[in-house]
Amino acid sequence: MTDDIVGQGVELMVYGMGTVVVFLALLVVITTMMSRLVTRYFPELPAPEPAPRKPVSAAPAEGEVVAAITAAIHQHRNKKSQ
Amino acid sequence: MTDDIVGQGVELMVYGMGTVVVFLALLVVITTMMSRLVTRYFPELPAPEPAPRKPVSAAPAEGEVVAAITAAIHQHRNKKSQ
Amino acid sequence: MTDDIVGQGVELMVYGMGTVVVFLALLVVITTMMSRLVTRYFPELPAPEPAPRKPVSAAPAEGEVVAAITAAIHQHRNKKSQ
Amino acid sequence: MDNLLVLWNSSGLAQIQVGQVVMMLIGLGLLFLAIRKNFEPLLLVPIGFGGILANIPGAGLAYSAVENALHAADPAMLAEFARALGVTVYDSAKDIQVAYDNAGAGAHLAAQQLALDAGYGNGMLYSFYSVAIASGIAPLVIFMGVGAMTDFGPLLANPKTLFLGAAAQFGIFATVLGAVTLTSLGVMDFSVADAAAIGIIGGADGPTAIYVSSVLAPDLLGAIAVAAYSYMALVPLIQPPIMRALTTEEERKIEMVQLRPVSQREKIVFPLALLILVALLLPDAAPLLGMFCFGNLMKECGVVDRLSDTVQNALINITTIFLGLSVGSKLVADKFLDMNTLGILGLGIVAFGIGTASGVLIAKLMNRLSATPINPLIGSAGVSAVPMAARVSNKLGLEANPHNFLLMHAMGPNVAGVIGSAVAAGVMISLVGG
Amino acid sequence: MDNLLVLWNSSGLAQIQVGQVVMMLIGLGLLFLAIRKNFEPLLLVPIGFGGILANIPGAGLAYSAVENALHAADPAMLAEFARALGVTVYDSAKDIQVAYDNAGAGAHLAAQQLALDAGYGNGMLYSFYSVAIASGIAPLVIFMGVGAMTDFGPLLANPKTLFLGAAAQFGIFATVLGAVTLTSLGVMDFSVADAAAIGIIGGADGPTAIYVSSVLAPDLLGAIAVAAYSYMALVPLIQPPIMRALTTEEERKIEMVQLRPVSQREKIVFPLALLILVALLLPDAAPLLGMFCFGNLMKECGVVDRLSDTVQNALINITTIFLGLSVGSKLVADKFLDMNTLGILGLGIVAFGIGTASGVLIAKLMNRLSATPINPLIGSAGVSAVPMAARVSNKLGLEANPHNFLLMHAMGPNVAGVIGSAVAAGVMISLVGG
Amino acid sequence: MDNLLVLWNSSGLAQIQVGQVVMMLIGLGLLFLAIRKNFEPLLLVPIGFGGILANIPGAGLAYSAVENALHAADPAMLAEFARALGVTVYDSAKDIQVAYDNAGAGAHLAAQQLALDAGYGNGMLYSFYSVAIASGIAPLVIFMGVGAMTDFGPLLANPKTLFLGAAAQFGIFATVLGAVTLTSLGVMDFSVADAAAIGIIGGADGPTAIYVSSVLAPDLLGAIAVAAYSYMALVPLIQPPIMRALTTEEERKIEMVQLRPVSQREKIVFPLALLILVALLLPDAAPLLGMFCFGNLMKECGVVDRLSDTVQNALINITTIFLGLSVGSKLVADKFLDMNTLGILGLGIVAFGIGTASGVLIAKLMNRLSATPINPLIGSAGVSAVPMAARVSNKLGLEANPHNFLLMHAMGPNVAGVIGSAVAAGVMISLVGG
Ligand code: NA
Ligand code: NA
Ligand code: NA
Repeated sequence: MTDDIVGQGVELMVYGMGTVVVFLALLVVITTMMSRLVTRYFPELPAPEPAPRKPVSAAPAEGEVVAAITAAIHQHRNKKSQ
Repeated sequence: MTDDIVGQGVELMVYGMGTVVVFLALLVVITTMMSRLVTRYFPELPAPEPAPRKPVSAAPAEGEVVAAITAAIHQHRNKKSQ
Repeated sequence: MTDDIVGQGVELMVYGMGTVVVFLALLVVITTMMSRLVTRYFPELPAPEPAPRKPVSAAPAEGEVVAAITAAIHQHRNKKSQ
Repeated sequence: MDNLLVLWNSSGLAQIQVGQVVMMLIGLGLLFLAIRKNFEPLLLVPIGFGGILANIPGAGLAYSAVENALHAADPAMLAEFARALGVTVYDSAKDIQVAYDNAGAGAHLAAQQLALDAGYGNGMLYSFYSVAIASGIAPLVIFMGVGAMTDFGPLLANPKTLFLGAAAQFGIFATVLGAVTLTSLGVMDFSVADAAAIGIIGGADGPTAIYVSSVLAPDLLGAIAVAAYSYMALVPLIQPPIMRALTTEEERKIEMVQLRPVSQREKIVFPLALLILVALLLPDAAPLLGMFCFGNLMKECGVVDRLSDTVQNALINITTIFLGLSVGSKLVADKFLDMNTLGILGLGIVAFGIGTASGVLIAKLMNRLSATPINPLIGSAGVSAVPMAARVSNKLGLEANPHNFLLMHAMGPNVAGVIGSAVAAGVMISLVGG
Repeated sequence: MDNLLVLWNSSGLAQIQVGQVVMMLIGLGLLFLAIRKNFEPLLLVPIGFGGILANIPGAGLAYSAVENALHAADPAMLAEFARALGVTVYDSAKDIQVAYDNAGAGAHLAAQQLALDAGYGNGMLYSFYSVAIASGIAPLVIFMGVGAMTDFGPLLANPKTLFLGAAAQFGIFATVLGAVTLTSLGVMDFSVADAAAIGIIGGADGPTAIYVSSVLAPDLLGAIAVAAYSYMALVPLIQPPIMRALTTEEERKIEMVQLRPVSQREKIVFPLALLILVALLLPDAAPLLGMFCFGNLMKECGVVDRLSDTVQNALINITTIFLGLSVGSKLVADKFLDMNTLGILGLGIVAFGIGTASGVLIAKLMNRLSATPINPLIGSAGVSAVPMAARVSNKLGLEANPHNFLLMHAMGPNVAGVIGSAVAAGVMISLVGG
Repeated sequence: MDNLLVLWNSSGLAQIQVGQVVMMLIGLGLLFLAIRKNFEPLLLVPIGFGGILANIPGAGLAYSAVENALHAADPAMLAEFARALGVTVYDSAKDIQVAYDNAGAGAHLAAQQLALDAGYGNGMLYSFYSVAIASGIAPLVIFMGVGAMTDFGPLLANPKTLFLGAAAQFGIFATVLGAVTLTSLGVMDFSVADAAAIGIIGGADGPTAIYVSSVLAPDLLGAIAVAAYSYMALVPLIQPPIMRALTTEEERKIEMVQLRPVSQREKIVFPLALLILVALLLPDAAPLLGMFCFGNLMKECGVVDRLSDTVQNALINITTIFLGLSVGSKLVADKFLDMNTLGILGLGIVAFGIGTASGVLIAKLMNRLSATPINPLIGSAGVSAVPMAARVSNKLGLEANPHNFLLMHAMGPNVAGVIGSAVAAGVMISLVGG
């Protein structure tokens, strides 16, 4: 930062506004891509039910969570120990 | 306060009860005056709607708040600097 | 507690499980007795009203609370001073 | 076998004291009164349950980490505390406790660090008490909720009834005098601050009583709160004989003129006018009456209904639960089972009686002086105990004259009594607590 | 007679200062605007009332225990404070206050212990401020609630409108530049951190403004919050002239194509995508945007409706009450009645104006470049001020063309503006607060 | 350009570590399971989201001010910390972190003051954790809410089912034994306190597991809570094979006699009887079971419905949100990505399995010994996991015999399991935590 306060203000404006624009531009890109992906590969059923809830007994595949975490940790460990 | 505890109790009673009575008496006066002022100068429309709410778009006069605060601060500053 | 960790685990299991069983067994006894006492001596009226509330004006016997606490404290004091 | 010993030593049976049994029975008694007899159940259920929890032997739920460490009374530990507090000679943990109570904030911090390092923690109820009451927050939030539930309409229609709310506070100050007199006679042992806190029972207003005693006499808070709520529940029994004794049949039959309608604007301006008066005259009452007026303004202004609804429901309910449990933490045997508690119970009912009588007598006087008739029965409502006391006035009025509906007339002095006792609280704190 | 003196000396009338009267009038003015003119009443009722409470003479509700002890200005007490803070020469309590403000955490603790030992306590509003704002919690909880009330559907249907949310934040940074320029000209006296906090008023988002100023410029928080909420209420007056000046009649008539339906799954993934982007690019915005995304995810995911309901009702209402009172605590006369406050009010409205203009101008540009037509009126909604600014766009659109319903189209830039100003907040804190 | 460097260095991309990416993916995975698979969403949505927030690189949301200062690893700063903690030789910030963890309350305070003076602050999630979990408050409040939602009717109609709630807790203690055995074999590295906290996963009760691990093994809290809630969601998959393997078709067909009606008075007395038993036998279980009984009494007594409603809605919802985010704060990579986490996940499922088996086997035994028939399928409900486990019993009963409705019969052992694991928690804390 420069010493004089106006210079600091200008810098703050340039970097601040720049970050805001870059961030929201990236968000435009990501949002557009996300919408396309979701619409193409994970379309919802046509029925306009808001957030259809599965009955509790619709059983989750056992071990899914455990398997995922286990795999993750193993991979992480292996990387670390190398 | 006197040293003996009964004396202190008597004092507490006298000044305490006195304050309560004076305070509530003043409140009687103020309430009565306030009611008269409001009833005479700011009467409500006869319709018995409880707290009629203005629609949001019923626009407030711009700057009212700013003007009021500005005036207040100026007046205060002037007084102080004298 | 023994020094080796497995021994400590065994102890924790023995005393822990023992306490759980004893506690819940006692609770069985107490609950059964309580239910019998309530059902015999304090039966509810047949009407299936959930928690019939007394009207506020159904006046409580005056001094009940004070009398009870007073008696309790006196008894306690007497015991202590002996 | 060691483990069996640990379990046995840590069990309640091995540590129980007579006082704790007595207090648990008192807790059960309060629950009985609350549930079966409908004694102010919203407060007495949490208070009674908290009282039982506080007296569970060995759990130390109502004690701070330091107190729990002192109760363990490990000699090495005690020596460390003594060093931290600058005590050189002591016989028992009790001496160190006394030194701790009198020490400054620096020594408190040092002792707390010692206790934490040794693995002791604050009990659950102690934590609740610190957050809810010692900070002053819970009574103030309740008062805000009470404000949001209060309708000042009847008071605004007949402001003179404020005098009745003032008159009934005489019970408070007469009781202060009674407490100090008992002390000077050697019957009890109260300081002036204690006496002031006890007197406030006569205000017949729970949060005010808790607020004042948390400032002036924290040790007596349990007994004072129990007395205040119990006697408020007993208002239908305490007040009628006094009211009948002080009024004639003729007076009780007096019908009052119907109250004028009050505009919304008056109701909006009133809490602000009251606030300004408090600001100018009695800043020490500002926390209590400020929050009260804030709650009332939110209710009446009509533009923040969602805030007002939350204040009257979720917020006041949550606060009531923790306030009640916190008050219960003051029902530990070693603080409650004391002759002073009997004194407080006795003085409290005297306060209610004198307040009732003063209200009725001033109402009689006002009836003589005033152009419009005033039924003296509404004077008793000035003690507050909203809305129970107003209902009592109404009931006695109907007994004397089946066409005599005093309820709305009695609501004026009733809410005036809330203001009156908050003002009295401010004076007490100003004169005694400063 | 001594007691009468104590009472008089402790009364407000004996201690009142002109500044306090002025501030109480300003508090009443804010209440008037909130209640009669419907200026953001949910915040301005608590803020205005808190401002009155904060200025009650002698009550010290907005001050810490140390400040209250310093205000009492007992010479022996001052000497003790001076010793604790290592001050050897001082003229008045003010010098010690300055030393305290600049001291480290250790000296703060020592001074607090001194004040507590001398019987001084934290004021009620000061306690609220510490818990609600100084901790950063209340604005974050409000932001979670706002997230749970926000529908990103219109934004997802037309992501390009995010650019409008970016453009309107130019008001923030232009105002920062204005503030430092005024300082370098000697008109005002703001640090860069102050300037950043003032600029955020242009974000037209209350909790963001409060969060940023609590971090960067706590002393200015009162003025900044009052300005932010007042101008948000004034959006229907501030924006239309600017919008009309910068657009032609033809442009205002432009009808936009209907938004495509957005699936629930997109709405669930969006807050997570936004969160990841924040995590990778701007961790300093993580508290604000994290809580915002969390609230939105709870709303959209459909499996935790009971949590989402509570967040949108009880929790946000409770938090709003204490946030408002806490902001009010910053309206004490000696902090608020300052030329800087005037500067903040002036700069704040400039920020709103520039933000509005930038949004409209970029929308005009996008309309030229884009295949589908964009009505420039929706650009002004990018400042946020949800949903007021979108309604203004809609209203002006209808004026020009009775079939032109812009509301849903304007909701996209409107919520984009919330994200934009939270990002701006993160940059400010990162660059200035680090 | 300096500013660009500041922004880049403070960005997540510049600071990200592999572990953080992994943990964010795990967080997203938990959200997926919660939202799509309905795995205990009320807890796993906040936990998963909190886990992502905790691992945002450079934000330090899950760390205390001291940890954040140590992570910055400024050499001069480290030297100051070393001096404050009395460390003379150290290689890295990690050594100082270890010294800090082992230091007493006094050194902690000194280090905190250093960090605050240097401008570091507690992360948002760390603050939530301190208030909600480290204080013990949040699990206790949730337990109060669970109590207010629990109907002890089925248990009171058939108190013998309490034995099933006892039997199923064998899973807890068998797991403790497993954990210490793995440690003695050198496979894992758990202390006895760790083992006790891990075992409590078998209690199939979230708040109990969080409460116990916050006392006995705070570092493992994240993994324990995730395991407990995940396996509770998996109960419909974990239990049926075990139940089928241990029962014959004939046993599963057993119809049970209808439960007798239970009076309101019994329901009111039961929580008090339970409380007294806890007070006499196991004070260390008093906080958990005390709050549970309090909630239940509020529900049943019928005179404080407004408190009971708030406890079951606003209060438990608010607490759940902050509890979940706080648990998420323990999912930081450097604490979670550890072989111990795998051990906890493995041991947790073993605990569920053994608990289920014990319940079923004891139910078989009781069926043989008892005059009235007992369907062994209700034994598995003794693990708690209310009401999922009872539904599983019901489902398997209906499969064997379409007229066999076991739901109400299974609710008895189900709620008994809650009491059983709270008792087990008390024993653990008493024996290990003392
Ligand atoms: Na009163
Ligand atoms: Na904005
Ligand atoms: Na269990």
